[in-house]
Amino acid sequence: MSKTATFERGIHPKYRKELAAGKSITQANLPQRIVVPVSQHIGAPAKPEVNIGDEVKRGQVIGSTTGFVSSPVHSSISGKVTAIADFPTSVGKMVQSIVIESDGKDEAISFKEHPDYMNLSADEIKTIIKDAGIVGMGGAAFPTNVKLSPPKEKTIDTVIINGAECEPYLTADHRLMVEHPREVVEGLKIIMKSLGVKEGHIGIEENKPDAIKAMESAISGEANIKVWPLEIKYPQGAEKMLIKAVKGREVPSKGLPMDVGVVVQNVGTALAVYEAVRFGKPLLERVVTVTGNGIREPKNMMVRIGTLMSDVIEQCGGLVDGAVKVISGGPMMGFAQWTLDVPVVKGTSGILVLAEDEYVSSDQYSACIRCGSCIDVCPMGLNPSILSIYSEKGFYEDAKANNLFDCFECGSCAYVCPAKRPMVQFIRLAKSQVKP
Amino acid sequence: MSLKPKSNWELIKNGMFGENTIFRMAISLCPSIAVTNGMKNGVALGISVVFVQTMVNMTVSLMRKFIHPKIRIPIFMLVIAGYVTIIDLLMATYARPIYKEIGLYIQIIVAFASIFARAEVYASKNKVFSSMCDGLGMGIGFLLAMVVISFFRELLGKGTLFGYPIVSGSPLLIMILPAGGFLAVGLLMGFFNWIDMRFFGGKGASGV
Amino acid sequence: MTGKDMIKITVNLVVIYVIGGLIMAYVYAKTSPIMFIKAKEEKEAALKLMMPEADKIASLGSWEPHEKHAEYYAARKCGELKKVSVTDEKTGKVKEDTECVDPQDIGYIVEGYGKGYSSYIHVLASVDKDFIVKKISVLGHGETPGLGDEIEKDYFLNQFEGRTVDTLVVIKGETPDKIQAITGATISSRAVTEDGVRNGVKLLKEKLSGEVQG
Amino acid sequence: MATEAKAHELIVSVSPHVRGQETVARIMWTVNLSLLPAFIMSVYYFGPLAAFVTGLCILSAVLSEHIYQTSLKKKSTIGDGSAFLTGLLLGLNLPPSVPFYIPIVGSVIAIVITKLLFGGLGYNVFNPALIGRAFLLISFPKLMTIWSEPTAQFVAMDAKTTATPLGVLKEEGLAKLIEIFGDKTDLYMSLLMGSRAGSLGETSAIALLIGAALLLYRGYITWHIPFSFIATVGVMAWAFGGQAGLFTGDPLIHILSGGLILGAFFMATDYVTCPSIRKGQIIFGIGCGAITMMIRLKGGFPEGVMFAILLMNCFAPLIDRGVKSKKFGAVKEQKEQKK
Repeated sequence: MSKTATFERGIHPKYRKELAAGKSITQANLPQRIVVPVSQHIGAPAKPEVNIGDEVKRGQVIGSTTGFVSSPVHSSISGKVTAIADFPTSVGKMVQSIVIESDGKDEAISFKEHPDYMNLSADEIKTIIKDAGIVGMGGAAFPTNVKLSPPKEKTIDTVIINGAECEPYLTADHRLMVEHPREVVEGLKIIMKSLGVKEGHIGIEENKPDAIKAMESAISGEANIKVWPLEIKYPQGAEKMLIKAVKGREVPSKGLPMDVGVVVQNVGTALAVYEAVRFGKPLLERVVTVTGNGIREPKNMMVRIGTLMSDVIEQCGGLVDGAVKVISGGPMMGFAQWTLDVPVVKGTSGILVLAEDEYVSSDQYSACIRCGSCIDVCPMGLNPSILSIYSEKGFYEDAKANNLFDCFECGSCAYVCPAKRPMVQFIRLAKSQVKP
Repeated sequence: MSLKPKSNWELIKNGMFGENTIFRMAISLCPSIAVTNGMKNGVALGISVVFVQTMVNMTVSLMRKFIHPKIRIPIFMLVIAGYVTIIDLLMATYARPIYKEIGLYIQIIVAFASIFARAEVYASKNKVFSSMCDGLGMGIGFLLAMVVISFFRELLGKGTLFGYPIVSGSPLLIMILPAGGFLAVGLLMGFFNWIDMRFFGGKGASGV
Repeated sequence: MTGKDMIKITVNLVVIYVIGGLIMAYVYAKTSPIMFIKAKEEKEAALKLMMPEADKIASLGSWEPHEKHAEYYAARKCGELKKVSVTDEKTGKVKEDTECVDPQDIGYIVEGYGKGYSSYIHVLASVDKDFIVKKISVLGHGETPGLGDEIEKDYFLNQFEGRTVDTLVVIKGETPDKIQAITGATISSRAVTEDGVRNGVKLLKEKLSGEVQG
Repeated sequence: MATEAKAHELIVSVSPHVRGQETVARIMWTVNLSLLPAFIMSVYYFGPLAAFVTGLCILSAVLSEHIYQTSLKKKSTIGDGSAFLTGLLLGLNLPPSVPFYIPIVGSVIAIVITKLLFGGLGYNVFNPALIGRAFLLISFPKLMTIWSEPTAQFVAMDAKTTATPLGVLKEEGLAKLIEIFGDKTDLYMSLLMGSRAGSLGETSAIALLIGAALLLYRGYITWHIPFSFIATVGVMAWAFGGQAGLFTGDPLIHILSGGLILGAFFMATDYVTCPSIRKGQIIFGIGCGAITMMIRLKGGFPEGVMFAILLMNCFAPLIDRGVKSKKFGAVKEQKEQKK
């Protein structure tokens, strides 16, 4: 085992992973009804391929791609399309969604298996991945096949699997690595093959020793794959931070990981890639951590895409009385929900329910006292204090001149701010007011 | 400044309150801090400024058709310097005790932004009599400001007014030092702005 | 710029500058003699105050403390003051004046500068023939109001009478035979005492002790 | 469904949804607590009068903030402890025997003019307590330079007056200073323990260091400002402070006497008025140290910590503007531009 790798700065929030870390992944019940938004990813929305009243089967394409940066959607149950209309999603927007009522039979279309998947060509792999509707499952939901097709002038030499899972509370990736280490490694190998890359890395934060152990035994015999224990620090799992920790390379400002020859994929994505290429299975379900003190039984569940959050929460015993906040994703970058009737989508890594004791109100905030805490923790080396002040006073151009657009809104500054200033909100406001 | 022509009385009022050199326009602040540690000095300099400002405005207005616009700046300069030199010489001859205290600042009147600004902004575009009223108003406004500032500074800093003891006890020495000048000007400026906003709707011209 | 403009500008400048120059010259011509006389009278009055019993005060020479021009003077008492009538050469008027017969040096006055807290302090000091200080006065300074400017107060100045070069020393706290510093203004006190007056008296001693003894 | 019934009560806000435990009030009250040892030592050496002066400062600081804010119909912020801290620091910066109106005037100037008129905590340009003290020192120079002799009994009501070590050093030199305290070791011990004339809270270096250790441990202050400040004073005292020429000075005397320890740990580090970037803080500390020593060695006052910090306060925003923290990805960017 090598020395703990990490990046500069960052914060140490309370991780609270113990709530769900020990819970094995359980299969969620077959939902009565699913709501599948046509846009679950970054890029152009998919086009609905079905009409109201159509019978669909599990795995059937119900929305097709409309551009290069786009991804198809599939039905995760068998049943009848009952509506195609705008529905709320977990990011707060209304998105065109296809509603399917289950017929209870859960019939699947036939999937095309590839037992000799390592012999497939790079292009074949990419096509399979694209058709399977696989997107980045860490939260950003960028179509995976696009990430695997870098422009010709960029030479990619490294693939990193992101098992850091630095968001507090979440344990979905953790459980995946413990329970399916072999599949994750195979997924990594497929990704490496599709990119023609020899070097693979898996970064895991040190607070998951069982995952590190499982992954290390899974890579035994793979000479060019390495597992990196990472320091327990937020935001260790951000792409740029992970690359810095593992490879020591800094992604330039306004650049992408591919600019330094690296592709980063989430653990869940690697697994989905393996299942798609080996068994021909499209992305129909994902692991969702349902956790927090506001939930009766925290669980890690395999949930079908499109299942309503209320349905999932019901299966975890429902909310406790003091539950105040439901978040899709992690506590640092996730979205607070105003309704629970939103579907689990490809990028939903967790459903976090905070109870009163975990909730810190930020309604009341005071002036910046320039303590510099935020500067000490900003992983991008920015000055969040001055950015928030500029934004508060309306000097958006000044904020831009202070590298506003390098901020990826990890929330570290807002976490440490003693004046409880809504730093991220200020920064988002400024970003919306000026062009990059 | 409004574009409507103002009556002569309005011009004077404007200079005294609405566009008061120190409290509203915040120009010529150096003398207001340097000279206002006693009322005697403040008033003497204020009166000199009233004289110079009025005369300069009149002279510039008289010559406004004659001066070529390209060289108006050096001409204004000369007019101002001329009057200041005259007043400087007169004071040095006939008012020596005061001249000893503020002689230095009398010569600095040459560089007063307020005088130059009025010559450029107003006198070079208007008739002689209204220019005179404007100059008079501006000068009196400056004088009033000097009186107010030096009143507080001398009273708080020395416990005297015009040198006569008013209050006993240990005074706030800082008020007659330059730092106290900044303090007094700042606080008074804030106070007058507050009055303006509170009673006159925050418009430039208060017009008491 | 057209040729017409050039001419206009030239005429403008010449006319205005000439008129301005003339006015200023006129005022200067009128005021400068009065100013000169007044300045001289002021200086004489100040010197006279230093040694009221003297009849004539004559400049003996100059020195340069802190690179400033300063003079020193002899204060003389006349054996006899003879009244004479002097005819002014220019105007032809006859004026009453006095003539000093058999003048005797009764003391000296020296002008000096001391480097104070925030300015050079301009002082005058008068000494008798044995170089014992009789009186000092502060002509000008820019010391801190309320602290350093107490050097002008009598309680400080009165301490100087009877001091010699050796006792012109500033002490913090009570002292019987030296100069007590002003509370909170030691630097200004030192500047007056040691830099201004003592150096002046030293200078007088250097320059004049030979003459007096001889 | 039970979950639906709950849904309308959910709080919606932006990420992050969890926050650290630090609050402004918590920081301020901890700093107040860290000054407790110095306060106790001041009462020990200068008697109940010390407690009276400090208490009056705190009371008038808190009251003036409360009255100002309530009379302008604003929310009173006295609970955040910053007014209390300003009063406490001002009190610890005053000589032991001052008339009762001095603490009141100083506190009002510090709170109302220096802090509230500029917009309250976070907007003030200068350290309020130091402006309060500077105002008093310039306004009442005589009253503010009467130093009592420490008695070490908790009781002294009217002590003898004496000069501060720095005053002696400036006026009469090192030899005299050592003579007053016995020998050099006694001198150091007195300076360390606080048995010397000076402002109430500045005398006992050891008590201040205990408080500073608490702040450093909690991470409320970092080493950057105090270290660079004190080190600069030490180096300059060693280089220029000796009578026998360069590099013969005694740095320890300059470090332990005057208000250096109090200023370096508790006042130069004031968040609002110092640079927030660490590199800038080092520049700030060096600047403070250099100005302090210039005033001590060449200036009119025997002590320069207060003016040094105030002067550097002016430069803090400028330093923050000029110094940038190391930006992620910036190095590569520059290289690419060169290509």
